[in-house]
Amino acid sequence: MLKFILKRILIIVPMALLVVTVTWVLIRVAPGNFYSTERNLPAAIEENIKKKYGLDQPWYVQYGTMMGNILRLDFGDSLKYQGQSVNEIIARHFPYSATLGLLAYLLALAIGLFAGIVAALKQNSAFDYGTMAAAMLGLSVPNFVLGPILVLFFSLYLYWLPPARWGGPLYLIMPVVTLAAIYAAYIARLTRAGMLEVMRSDYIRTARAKGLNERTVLLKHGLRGGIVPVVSFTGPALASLLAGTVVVEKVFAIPGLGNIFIQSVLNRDEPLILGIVAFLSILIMIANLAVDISYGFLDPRIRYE
Amino acid sequence: MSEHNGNLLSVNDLRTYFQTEDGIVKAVDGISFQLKRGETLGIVGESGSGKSVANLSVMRLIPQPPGKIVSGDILFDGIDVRKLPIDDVRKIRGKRMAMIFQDPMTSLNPFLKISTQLMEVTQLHLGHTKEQAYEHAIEMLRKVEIPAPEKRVDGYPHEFSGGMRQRVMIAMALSCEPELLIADEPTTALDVTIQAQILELIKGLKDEFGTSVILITHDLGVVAGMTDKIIVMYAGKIFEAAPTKELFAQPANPYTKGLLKSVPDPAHEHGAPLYQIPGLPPDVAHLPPGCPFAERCDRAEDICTKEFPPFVQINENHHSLCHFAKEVHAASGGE
Amino acid sequence: MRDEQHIKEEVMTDGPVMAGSSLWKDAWRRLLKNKLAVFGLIVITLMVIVVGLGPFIREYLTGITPEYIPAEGDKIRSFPPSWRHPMGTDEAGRDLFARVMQGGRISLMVGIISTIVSLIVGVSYGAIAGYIGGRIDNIMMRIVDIIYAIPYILIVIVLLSVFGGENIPDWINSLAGYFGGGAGLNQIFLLFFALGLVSWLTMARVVRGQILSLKNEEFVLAAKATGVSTPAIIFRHLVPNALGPVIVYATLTVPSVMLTEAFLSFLGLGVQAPYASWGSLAADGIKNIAIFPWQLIFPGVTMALTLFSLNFLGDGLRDALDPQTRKF
Amino acid sequence: MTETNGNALIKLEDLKVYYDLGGGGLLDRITGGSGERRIVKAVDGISFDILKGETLGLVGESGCGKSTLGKALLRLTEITGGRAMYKGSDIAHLSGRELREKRKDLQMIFQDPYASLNPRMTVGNIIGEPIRTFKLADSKSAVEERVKEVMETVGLSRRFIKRYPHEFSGGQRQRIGIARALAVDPEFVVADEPISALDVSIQAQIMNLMKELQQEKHLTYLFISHDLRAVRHVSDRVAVMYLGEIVELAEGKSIYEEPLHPYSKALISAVPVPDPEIEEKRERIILEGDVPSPINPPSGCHFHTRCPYAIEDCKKIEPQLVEIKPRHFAACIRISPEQPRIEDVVRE
Repeated sequence: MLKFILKRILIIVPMALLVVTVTWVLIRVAPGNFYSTERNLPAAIEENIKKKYGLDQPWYVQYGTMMGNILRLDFGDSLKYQGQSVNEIIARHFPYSATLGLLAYLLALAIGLFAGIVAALKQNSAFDYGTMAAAMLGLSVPNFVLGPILVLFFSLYLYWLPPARWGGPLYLIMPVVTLAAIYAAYIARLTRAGMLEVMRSDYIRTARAKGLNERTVLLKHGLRGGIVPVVSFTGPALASLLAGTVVVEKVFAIPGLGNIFIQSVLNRDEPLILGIVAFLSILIMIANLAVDISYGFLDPRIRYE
Repeated sequence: MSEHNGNLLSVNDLRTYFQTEDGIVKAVDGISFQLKRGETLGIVGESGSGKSVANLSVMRLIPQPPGKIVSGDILFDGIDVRKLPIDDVRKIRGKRMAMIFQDPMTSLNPFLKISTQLMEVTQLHLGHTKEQAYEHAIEMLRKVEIPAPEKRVDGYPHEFSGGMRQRVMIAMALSCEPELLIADEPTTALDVTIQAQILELIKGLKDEFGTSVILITHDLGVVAGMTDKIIVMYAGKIFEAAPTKELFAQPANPYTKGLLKSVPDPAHEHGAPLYQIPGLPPDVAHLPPGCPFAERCDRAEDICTKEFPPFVQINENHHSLCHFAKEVHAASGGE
Repeated sequence: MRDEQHIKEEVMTDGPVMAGSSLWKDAWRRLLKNKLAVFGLIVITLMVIVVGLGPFIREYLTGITPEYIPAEGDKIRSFPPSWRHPMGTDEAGRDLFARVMQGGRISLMVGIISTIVSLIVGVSYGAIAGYIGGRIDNIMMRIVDIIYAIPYILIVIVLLSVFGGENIPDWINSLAGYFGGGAGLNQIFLLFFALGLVSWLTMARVVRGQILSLKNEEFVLAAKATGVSTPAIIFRHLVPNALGPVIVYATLTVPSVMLTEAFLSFLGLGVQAPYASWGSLAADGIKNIAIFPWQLIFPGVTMALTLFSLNFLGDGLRDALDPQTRKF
Repeated sequence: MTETNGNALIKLEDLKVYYDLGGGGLLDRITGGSGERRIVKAVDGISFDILKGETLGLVGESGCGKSTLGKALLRLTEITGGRAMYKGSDIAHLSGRELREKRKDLQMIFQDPYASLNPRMTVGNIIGEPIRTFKLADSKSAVEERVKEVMETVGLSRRFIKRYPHEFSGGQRQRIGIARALAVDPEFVVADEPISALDVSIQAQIMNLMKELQQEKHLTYLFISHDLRAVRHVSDRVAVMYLGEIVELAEGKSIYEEPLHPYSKALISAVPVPDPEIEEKRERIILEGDVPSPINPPSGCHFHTRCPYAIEDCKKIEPQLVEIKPRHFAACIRISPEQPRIEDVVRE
């Protein structure tokens, strides 16, 4: 087990470097750069700036410098936000996204698992149909439509909740719900399908033949197998939630990492892009590793070698 | 209650139907049989003959929908299991009647330890404490001859081979010393040498616990050495029922005869073609009005395709579903 | 005992009762039994008809075009729904119903064209990786992993900026030409391909998984044993059998691509005026949500209804093609 | 080693098929792995001949390597070592093109009549494919005519040509599988558990059909099965396999009546006979334990862990296949032509 984790962690580093490399190539391939999108600078000044950032060097020197910096976990300063290091920017904005994402994750998991299990238990009941219709709706309403509609209703008509920005717990409710909706819907559907699949299996029949009641059969014998597909979904989901969902941050004016990332891409703010991409890719890979490890706890048949 | 004529289990006119896209499948259609205490009954049939469904019905384990026990009495020690509320059925299941299944690879829960799976039965039915149940689990594993049971009890199913898993299944089924054990093709998924081990084990434990056994199989060889009496099923019906020796010595049904003859016999001379039952097993969703076997029967006459055959009594314990049961019986006596 | 000849005849005449010809017909029959899937199918069909023919009919009946602007002079031109404007009008006073129908064309085209692109790329990539297997498969799938880890927005933006403006490939321009052409439309077609090029990853994984499990099936071994060549094994035996999940996944890709386009439009990266998509219309509507909620609600709901139907259809197809449910 | 006969159609010489399960890589060692490669010796040095026109039965329990051996004969799995000669050419070393040509003569019938037919192809296409591949008919209608002929040969109505596999029952599907194998008029057919997935009443049909076709078309079969009764019935000679090795090889009759190897004895005695009289009387040899894993087979004689007659030497010496009686070979160090019955050996 430890060996397996070690192995996977060892792989994360070269993978992340590869991701950064590809990203770097993508940025360089695209015509134009930070300066051409920013403003028309006098040629002399642009030369100076280029010198300062080493942009006058041949590409392989630049690439080498960049990789060297990254290996020292130093992404340099943002081009757009003068005087701020990329690390500072990430450290400042990530907590918003993380709080939002984590809460949404827990909410989605709670709602999704509960709804999915009950729906499977009462297959073909009104509850089942209702939940699955709601889940389908959750999958079909884009969150930039859902968010504003919530705002419209709860803030502008009812005056119950603040419409935007970051403040007390009340400020979190609508963004978290908006963010969680699609994941909750997905988890509910996966859970239901997984449970129904498992409940058809032979060992469930064995459990019933032992005289166990249906609750025990479901919760003790069915659940673990039933939620395996959910677990494999939650890894990438957690990573993308934590990375901050751009739309929700934009709709609710939350200064999260997602917004910063979009801005950095639009600004061609190379150090910032590379920093965030490296950070996110490592986050995604760690989340996937966490999923694989939790498989081991869930399913004793999986052995890590 | 009294001893109900010595019958532990008495099934009368059981009908279990399934609703499918193809229409109603009469998986079990009016079967009756009795089982005395300590007796072993073999149920033989090919796939789709209804042998498993019949026994799942006895355990009330038919998935509903699409299945439904349409009619019949299932008297277990005088209790009508069919009419019993499901909560009361659960009190009998696993305690007084237990079941083991064909595929030991999928019948044990891969996510739970062997100990957990064994312990929950006795905790539920015998009110064992955790410690008692754990001890009992080890004891049961020892009874089914699993080496080093103290260690293996904490293992997971995937750490056991197929034969060992079937032993665990048997240990689990016999944990509460049930009066009835239903073994549904317990050795089909196993190799011959392992099959011999498991059959021997069931035989031994049956004597030790005094359990009545229903052994379901498609292999006539398996039931020959294991059972007191045999039911042969075809297309949801009982085609023949007789004491084991009599059934093999003097079958009264062309289907049974065909089955017996089509098994390659070691004494059989090499080179000669084997007897074969022609045609295909019937589609149970669309049975003809007459005898379901008529199309494949070498004894069939006009009446067979038109009229459903009677269940003829040959002697006290021997019945056969055939228009010509008596003739077939007489004919096979001379062979 | 009957003689051999007779026995043979028995088998030969004893035809199976099961009717029907191909598995596809079987699946179609199952699909039609699924009420929700049929609902989805009907809504999608209606949507395509309305979006395709609606603008012409509406212009003919009422003279209202997407560009139509009501009387000058009023400061506020965004009217709530009325008989004349069943979905109200937008900021500039343009008829929202006409705009939604027009936007629907772009949105549906985004969904379909991008999905076709992702199908072509994903199926060939996945099939090659899965069939060749071994080290090459490993490298190809690591590449997919890496692309997964790069935020797709970055890729779309790069694709749009590298190939945008003057650099749009000729074949995209000529393809757009069939639909009217013009610089704006060319850019939209570029968006289709950019979206397709970021959404093939899962398709590749699905196809690879299918091929991996299929290539060990006995019928493939049987084909090999009868001397069938490798390309024939891939195209006659493997691909047709992987088609079920591919179709299901493609049906589910359509709504997800439409959502992505809407999201990009919301960020100002997708469809731009004078063109509109449901996403860009909804994005415009959000700005005025407090005063003119219908500007968000109508495009939003229309889009949600479409996605809803597509998801139901995809679900129904999955059930219809899933061999698991095939066994009774 | 075993009899060398001029009539041999297939000649195996020390055939080996190993599977590499990996392990022992660089990353494995860095992270503290054992550094050992795990290798399954599925077929571990097998030599025998298959004579023209005969049926050689191959029995053994699951995991003993019998299916792998069958596939290796047709190079459907890569051969690790040794030779598999077919009419003088070594199948193990044929190039891709030569191999494909040979496939016309070497065919296979599969175990699972459900998995071995492509569900998306019609019966006509399934049977017609090899005919087209080897260009045995020049026009579309000629192919179809040939397909129909083959279908009738195996007892399927020609009306079914446009149907799909799922419309047939197990026995009919197996007939389709047989038709596909016979469509190219092969010389040698490997039948890999052709009846084990079928109902009892259908098994006899398929066995009879295979025999009939053998006589008609002068086929040579390798009949693989775990069912001793069936193997005995259809085979001229029978080979018993245990953990990648042949432990006994003899004529069907003699192997059944007087098995020499302790494993064959146990195997035969384990098969239940459909006769209560016999069942009551007979002494069963019940083997202890399971078949050991082929990844790390026991040393010496692979069977010594379960053998009731094992002695210390059995753990050390790898027994060779020896002609104990005329045309009856066994691999056991405790028996010899002088002392063929192991029971007698023990008694001494």
